[in-house]
Amino acid sequence: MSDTPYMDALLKGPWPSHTKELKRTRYPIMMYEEAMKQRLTQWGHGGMSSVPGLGSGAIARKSRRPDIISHSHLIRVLGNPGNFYKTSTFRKICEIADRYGDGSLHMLTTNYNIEICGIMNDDAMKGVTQELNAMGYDVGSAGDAIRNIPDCMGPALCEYALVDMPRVKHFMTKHYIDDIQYPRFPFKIKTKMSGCPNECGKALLHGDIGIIGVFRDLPKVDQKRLNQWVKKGGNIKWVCAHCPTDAMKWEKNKLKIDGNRCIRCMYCINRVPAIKPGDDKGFAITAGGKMKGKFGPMKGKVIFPFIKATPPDYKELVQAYDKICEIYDEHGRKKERIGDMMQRLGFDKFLEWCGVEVSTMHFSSPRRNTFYHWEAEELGGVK
Amino acid sequence: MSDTPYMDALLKGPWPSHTKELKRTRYPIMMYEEAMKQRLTQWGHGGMSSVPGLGSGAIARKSRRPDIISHSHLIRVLGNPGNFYKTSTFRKICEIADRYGDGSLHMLTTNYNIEICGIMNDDAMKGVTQELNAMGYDVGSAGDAIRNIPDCMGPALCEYALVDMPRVKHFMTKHYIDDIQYPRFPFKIKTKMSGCPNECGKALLHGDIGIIGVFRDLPKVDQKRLNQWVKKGGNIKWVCAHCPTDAMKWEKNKLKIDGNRCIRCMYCINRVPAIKPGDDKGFAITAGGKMKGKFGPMKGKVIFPFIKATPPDYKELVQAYDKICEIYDEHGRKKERIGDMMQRLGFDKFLEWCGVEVSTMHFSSPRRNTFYHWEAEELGGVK
Amino acid sequence: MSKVGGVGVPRVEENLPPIVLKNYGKWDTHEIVKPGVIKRVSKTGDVCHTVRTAMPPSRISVASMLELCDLADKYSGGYFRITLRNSFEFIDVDPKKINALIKEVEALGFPVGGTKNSMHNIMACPSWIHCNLPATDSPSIAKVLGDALIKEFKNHKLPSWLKINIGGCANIEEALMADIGIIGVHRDLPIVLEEQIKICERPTVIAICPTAAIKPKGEFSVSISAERCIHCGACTMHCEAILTGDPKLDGYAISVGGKASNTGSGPDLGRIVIPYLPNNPPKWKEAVDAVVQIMNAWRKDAEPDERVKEWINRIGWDRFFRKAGIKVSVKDVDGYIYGNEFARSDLRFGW
Amino acid sequence: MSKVGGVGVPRVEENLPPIVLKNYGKWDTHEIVKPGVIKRVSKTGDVCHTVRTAMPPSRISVASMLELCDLADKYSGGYFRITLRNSFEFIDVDPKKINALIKEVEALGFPVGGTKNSMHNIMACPSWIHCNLPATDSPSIAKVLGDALIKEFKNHKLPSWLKINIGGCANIEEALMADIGIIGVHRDLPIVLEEQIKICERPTVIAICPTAAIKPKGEFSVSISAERCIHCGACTMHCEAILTGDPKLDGYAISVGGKASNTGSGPDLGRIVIPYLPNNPPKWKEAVDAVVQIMNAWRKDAEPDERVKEWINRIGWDRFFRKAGIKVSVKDVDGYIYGNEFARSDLRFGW
Ligand code: SRM
Ligand code: SRM
Ligand code: SRM
Ligand code: SRM
Ligand code: SF4
Ligand code: SF4
Ligand code: SF4
Ligand code: SF4
Ligand code: SF4
Ligand code: SF4
Ligand code: SF4
Ligand code: SF4
Repeated sequence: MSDTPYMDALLKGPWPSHTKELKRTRYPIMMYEEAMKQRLTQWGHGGMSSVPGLGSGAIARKSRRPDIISHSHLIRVLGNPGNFYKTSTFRKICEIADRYGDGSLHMLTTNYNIEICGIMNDDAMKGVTQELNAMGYDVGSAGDAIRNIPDCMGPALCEYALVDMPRVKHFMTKHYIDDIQYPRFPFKIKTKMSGCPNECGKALLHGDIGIIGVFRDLPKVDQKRLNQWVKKGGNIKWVCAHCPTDAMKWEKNKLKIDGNRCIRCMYCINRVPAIKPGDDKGFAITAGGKMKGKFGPMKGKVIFPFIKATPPDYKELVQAYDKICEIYDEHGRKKERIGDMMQRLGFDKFLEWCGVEVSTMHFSSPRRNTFYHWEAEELGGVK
Repeated sequence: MSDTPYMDALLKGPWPSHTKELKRTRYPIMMYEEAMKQRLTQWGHGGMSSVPGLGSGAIARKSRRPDIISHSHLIRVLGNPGNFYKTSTFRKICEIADRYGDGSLHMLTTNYNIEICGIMNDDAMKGVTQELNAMGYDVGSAGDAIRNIPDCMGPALCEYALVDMPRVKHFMTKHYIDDIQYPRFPFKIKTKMSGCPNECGKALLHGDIGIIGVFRDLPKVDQKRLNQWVKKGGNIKWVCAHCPTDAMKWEKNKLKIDGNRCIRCMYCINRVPAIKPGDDKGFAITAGGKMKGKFGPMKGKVIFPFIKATPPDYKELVQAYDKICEIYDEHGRKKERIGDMMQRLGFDKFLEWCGVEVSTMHFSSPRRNTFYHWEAEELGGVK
Repeated sequence: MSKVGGVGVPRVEENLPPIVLKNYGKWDTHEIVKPGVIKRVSKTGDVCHTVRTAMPPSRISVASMLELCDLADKYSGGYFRITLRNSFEFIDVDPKKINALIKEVEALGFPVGGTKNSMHNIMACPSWIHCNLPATDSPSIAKVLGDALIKEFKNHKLPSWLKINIGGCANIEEALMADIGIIGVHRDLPIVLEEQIKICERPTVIAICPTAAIKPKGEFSVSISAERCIHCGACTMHCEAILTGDPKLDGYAISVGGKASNTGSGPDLGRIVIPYLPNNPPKWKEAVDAVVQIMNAWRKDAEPDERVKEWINRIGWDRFFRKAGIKVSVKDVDGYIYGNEFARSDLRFGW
Repeated sequence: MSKVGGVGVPRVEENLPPIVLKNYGKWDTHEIVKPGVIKRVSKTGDVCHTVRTAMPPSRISVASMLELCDLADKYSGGYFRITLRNSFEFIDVDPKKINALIKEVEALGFPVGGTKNSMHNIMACPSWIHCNLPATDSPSIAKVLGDALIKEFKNHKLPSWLKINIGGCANIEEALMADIGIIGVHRDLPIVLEEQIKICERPTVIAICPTAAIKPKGEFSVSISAERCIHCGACTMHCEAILTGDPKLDGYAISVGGKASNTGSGPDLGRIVIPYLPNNPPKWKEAVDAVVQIMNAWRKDAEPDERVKEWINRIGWDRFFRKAGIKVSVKDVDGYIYGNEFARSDLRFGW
């Protein structure tokens, strides 16, 4: 009889099997088998391991089963812009992973890093990093630092892209590489980016900071192309009926989009090739998405609804990003995420500190209480 | 020149003038004139005044302007069921008000009492009360007590009434008269009642306890009558288009209401005489509506979505009402309203204590965190 | 010893006009004959006409009530109602005498109207007439608004009804339940009267402050933190030695979109769209302008039968502020408790 | 001394297939040719075919990655992508060779599909493979779900797409952003290892607990209140001397209705509809049953193009629970922070 009946049970079936994968590596499979048998993880406490000379990049993991293995660390390789890879370089990463680690990879993490797993030797960390550096790759994304700044494929492959996220990712990673590699914040900062409000990057929902491409003018309609599409069977009436704000009117073979109703939701654009986003494109910046902490799961909140920013320095983007980080640096409590800090300080105060001019874009509804805090100035000098 | 220019400015114009009214009484008009002039109330601290022998019923009011008047108390007369009055008894109330007070009335308060205003003599309180008692009227509705329990006109005059609120009001007032007249709770308890979900009594929104008539089966359609109505110009298509859940289909001169969609909102019933509420009628009980306190303005929350209760003892209604009051009595902090207490204790806990079987009727959405509190039993004996 | 209390309220039957008693629970349809006049038809075939008038805000004299009683005796068999918005209703008026009644009651100063798609009676608390807590004066604001909007009260020309409620301070939530509401707003830091504070229940006062702005000071007194205070007035309410109210700073806020009914998008409290306007008696020009401005935007843009809340729901807050011509400021953002609920968590911008 | 770090990431151009580089920013339309195969057309007239496969949950061997690289060399010019759901994509495959590629890659154990109205690749965290915090095991649940739903992965027969994410504990919010999510749930009271607690940062641990369940005990240790603990695991995360995890009590919850996109009713986190199911490896029958049950209810009842969230929005929670055949319990009621936001404040019941 096999000594891994649980893992074996998961070898079969059409879905890719992780137990098959683990068995192709030097991963200590009895750690996983025992976990399934006992219904309890066999791994012990984790934490940051250090890459000598660097603040962040590795995760340490102790074992609760020294009889199987004592520990098993991993290193996080920052994912590529747009998550494009070429086999020639990637094979080298595989080679490094096999040489320094147990031959298993996490491909990719939910923050879109490559994890090189099963590193037993602390010194190996530096070797891995230097070899990666030589290839133009880098490590990071652990500890109380800015984590990897993942993006969607954007204009590289997507017709909807409003901003050039893969290049923004490259820029941001270079620009903030110190804050990525040397933890200095109250807790982690996760940035997520999407090229448009379709939000393949889920940036608003779970970015401590979210960066999303948006447009401000109306969707553009190519009426001729639209008529051709309709002739070929395109169901424009269905699309009109499903516009969330009833902004679309299809009359006399012409589509009108009501600027007083449209909320730039992307729905029609996603469905009709003849409808394209407008030309007034920019970035929206959100903050405070996260799952845990005092106030539990929170969506991000809109901080900068629309900024223009262009290469090479993406000045306005960096300013906005810096602002949020600075406030967090100054006011965040230890192990308090940005969202919880915002809730504790008050969203109004947070917006003021960000220096934004408040608009309706900042709220889903105005407040329902008159419990304003009036500043001393506003009180006419009363202390 | 008049010594009340502000009040005089408000004498003119087509809207009924309160300054005209005040001038027809012995109310100390300079108190009001001065307030407008100085833009600050001239009245001082208030509180409960006592009707000798009773716990509640009067509001004391000091003045900040002893040069004008020293104080001015008022007494709250519990409003009539359905707020119907007959002149013969009401004239007596006027006579009492004129004799004991300054001849001004608050008609009605937002909690639907009659206030007899401008009582200067503490002993008068008892006299007023006894004279009212003799007419079948009573006082109360002040202090940390159950306040007046106002209702809508209900079946007395309204075609939509699902339950008989004027009679419920009479019953509840009698049943709880001790708790109305002898304050014993952490803070006030305001009950509001509406005969149907049209909510003329705004019971859910601002009742510490709300009691509302509801029905559970579907609206009833009299197809013949409906067709007549349509023939006379009734716009059934408009109504169908505005049903909030798109539950209505008008086809082949027949109206179908989809039981899988209808949410018993009353909209169609309000607009079409041929559509009437269903037959399965009962009471919904809500709790926690209020404006001030720690958590600010709060809507009430559904506690008992549907109970049947019938005269003479309205057993299930009294049980539900008692339950909420008991929990408040036991767990409320001093000057903490029911809504704030619910929020502090946890809505889940509150529902459990109320002994209700939780259903979807209790939430607008299930929770979005897994931060459950598991009881010791549920933990399998772990302490 | 003569007992007091313990009586309760009269049975409903004691105060019902005969036709109401007879048709109790049998009403079938109603119709607004004209503004202020409601005709109800029973399944028995009986018909009952009601005539509704506005009432003076907050206080009325016994003299006027007696005059109204006289008219009730003359026109409605000695019965009347006060509605849940404090309108006065003559019940079961002979249809032939309705016009005569209207003439007489309006001559007394009580306009008839406030039904259906009109402005209804305005609710207002006592404020400066009798209360120690007000930041503004509801009755006089109600009066000037009533004067300004009397046409709407006597017409059915609004998209739906318009209910305006006014509260002199943040205690009362009537305003938040109205289509348009006005709420008194304090801005001053409460003053502690050192000499009187001894008599107060310090622990209660400290506990009642929602932001923990009140801290013990010395053996008896308390201090109030300007940085934490949100001017809610709770301390003043519960302690005679703490005073709130400042002639130069007191004012009021405007809310929109309250609704109690379960139709449409269902019940909700209103939202505050103008955080502060200054007190300016006796004309209260700012209040009148604000209400008229919002009402006109709604009237112009709403679909038939669309209440203020449903209108805003349809167009969104982005457009509400633009159409109503109201400036947005950081004061619209709830930083207190509901920051999460009310912050914007989507990119569905209505530029 | 040789420097480490400070490098950043490669420029995007370095890893783009030539056709992608050439048409960067010029893509005009796309079309799903068949499940797993996306055809993109550029304004230049260029056409690019992508073939997408599922990936094993959480870990993959270097050996398998190299095999995939071999296929990428053979079929897509040596380029590939990993999507934001960790699908593997061959970019710019010659349309004539697509079938051959599919045959080869599926032979390696990587099924092709997961586009459009199919189930997409399943996201799962490492859990029992490598983490110390899990309450359940995401990878093996992902595997059995994938096996059970492989037909849906390879078809476009669902009303809209179905995205399933799994997190081994409450740390990760992927689950709440999925159409159907699975979240590990701890129920045990954390155990304090008295001997090790000395080394910990007591103030941090005490401060991190969201319900103030952790109190100082003695000079170094802490005690945890069973009455207050909500089993969030934060203490375990931040203190080596506090352990969470119990083989008999650990399990998982099921959420529905997460959505990131701004279309329809816009983005929102999912809601938890089944508070707890027990861990039952290696078949995880309860998880498969629950997901299939919800999926089938949605499939049967949804309108075309309607995601789970929009479906629930349309029918309401009353009917969701009924149609999905899920029992309601008090555990569905948020008593923690959002009590106000999530409690029912209307009478619009869908009996
Ligand atoms: C007399 C009164 C009840 C009472 O016991 O005093 C009453 C009486 C009627 N209400 Fe009401 N409502 C009364 C206050 C209210 C209130 C409370 C308020 O205004 O402060 C509400 C809740 C308002 C809200 O939603 O914010 C209220 C929400 C309704 C509704 C639901 C409207 C909606 O938006 O869906 C209806 C149904 C309708 O009008 O279609 C309704 C319908 C009616 C009907 C048609 C019922 C009937 O068949 O008699 C009555 C005549 C309405 C009219 O004025 O044209 N009544 N009604 C109150 C008159 C107040 C006044 O003086 O103007
Ligand atoms: C007369 C009335 C206003 C009106 O326009 O009708 C009124 C008048 C006063 N209210 Fe009120 N309240 C009145 C309805 C309300 C309502 C509305 C309601 O009942 O539907 C509310 C908001 C609903 C709520 O309860 O949340 C309300 C919330 C308050 C509060 C705040 C309570 C709190 O939760 O903190 C106070 C302060 C207090 O009780 O400590 C208060 C206190 C007062 C006092 C007694 C001021 C004081 O403490 O000295 C006012 C007396 C004014 C005077 O001398 O003439 N009043 N008060 C209403 C009498 C109701 C009755 O007959 O029982
Ligand atoms: C490849 C990928 C981006 C990447 O950089 O990796 C991608 C690619 C595309 N997305 Fe996406 N989306 C990708 C993850 C997402 C996600 C995130 C997720 O699934 O975890 C979302 C947010 C999901 C959500 O709302 O919960 C997402 C929301 C969308 C939407 C909005 C859908 C909606 O409900 O309104 C569209 C537009 C559409 O499909 O109509 C879209 C459309 C597209 C298009 C059609 C864009 C294009 O023209 O190429 C791509 C093909 C879709 C397909 O799979 O059929 N993509 N897309 C991701 C593929 C994941 C996968 O392996 O399945
Ligand atoms: C690998 C990864 C899961 C995956 O399936 O991909 C992961 C794995 C771990 N996470 Fe995570 N998290 C990962 C994405 C996330 C996400 C999702 C995301 O980034 O979009 C979240 C939720 C989003 C958020 O941040 O709110 C997440 C919230 C956490 C938390 C809770 C943080 C908090 O706010 O309290 C912890 C605990 C901590 O950091 O103290 C945590 C901690 C951990 C640790 C390091 C456990 C520990 O503290 O010992 C896990 C290591 C497992 C291992 O040894 O293999 N992980 N973690 C992801 C790596 C991301 C990366 O490459 O940077
Ligand atoms: S987020 Fe927008 S730009 Fe980015 S891949 Fe998705 S649809 Fe394309
Ligand atoms: S972008 Fe959205 S809101 Fe605007 S017209 Fe298109 S579908 Fe309607
Ligand atoms: S709440 Fe209902 S029953 Fe009562 S008066 Fe209003 S419509 Fe009639
Ligand atoms: S009661 Fe409301 S939800 Fe039901 S059919 Fe009528 S309008 Fe529609
Ligand atoms: S609302 Fe405020 S100002 Fe008006 S009566 Fe009540 S406590 Fe006084
Ligand atoms: S006004 Fe309110 S917030 Fe300010 S000190 Fe008094 S109780 Fe506290
Ligand atoms: S979600 Fe929880 S169990 Fe899964 S890797 Fe992250 S910390 Fe570990
Ligand atoms: S599990 Fe969470 S709630 Fe329980 S003691 Fe630890 S930190 Fe506190």
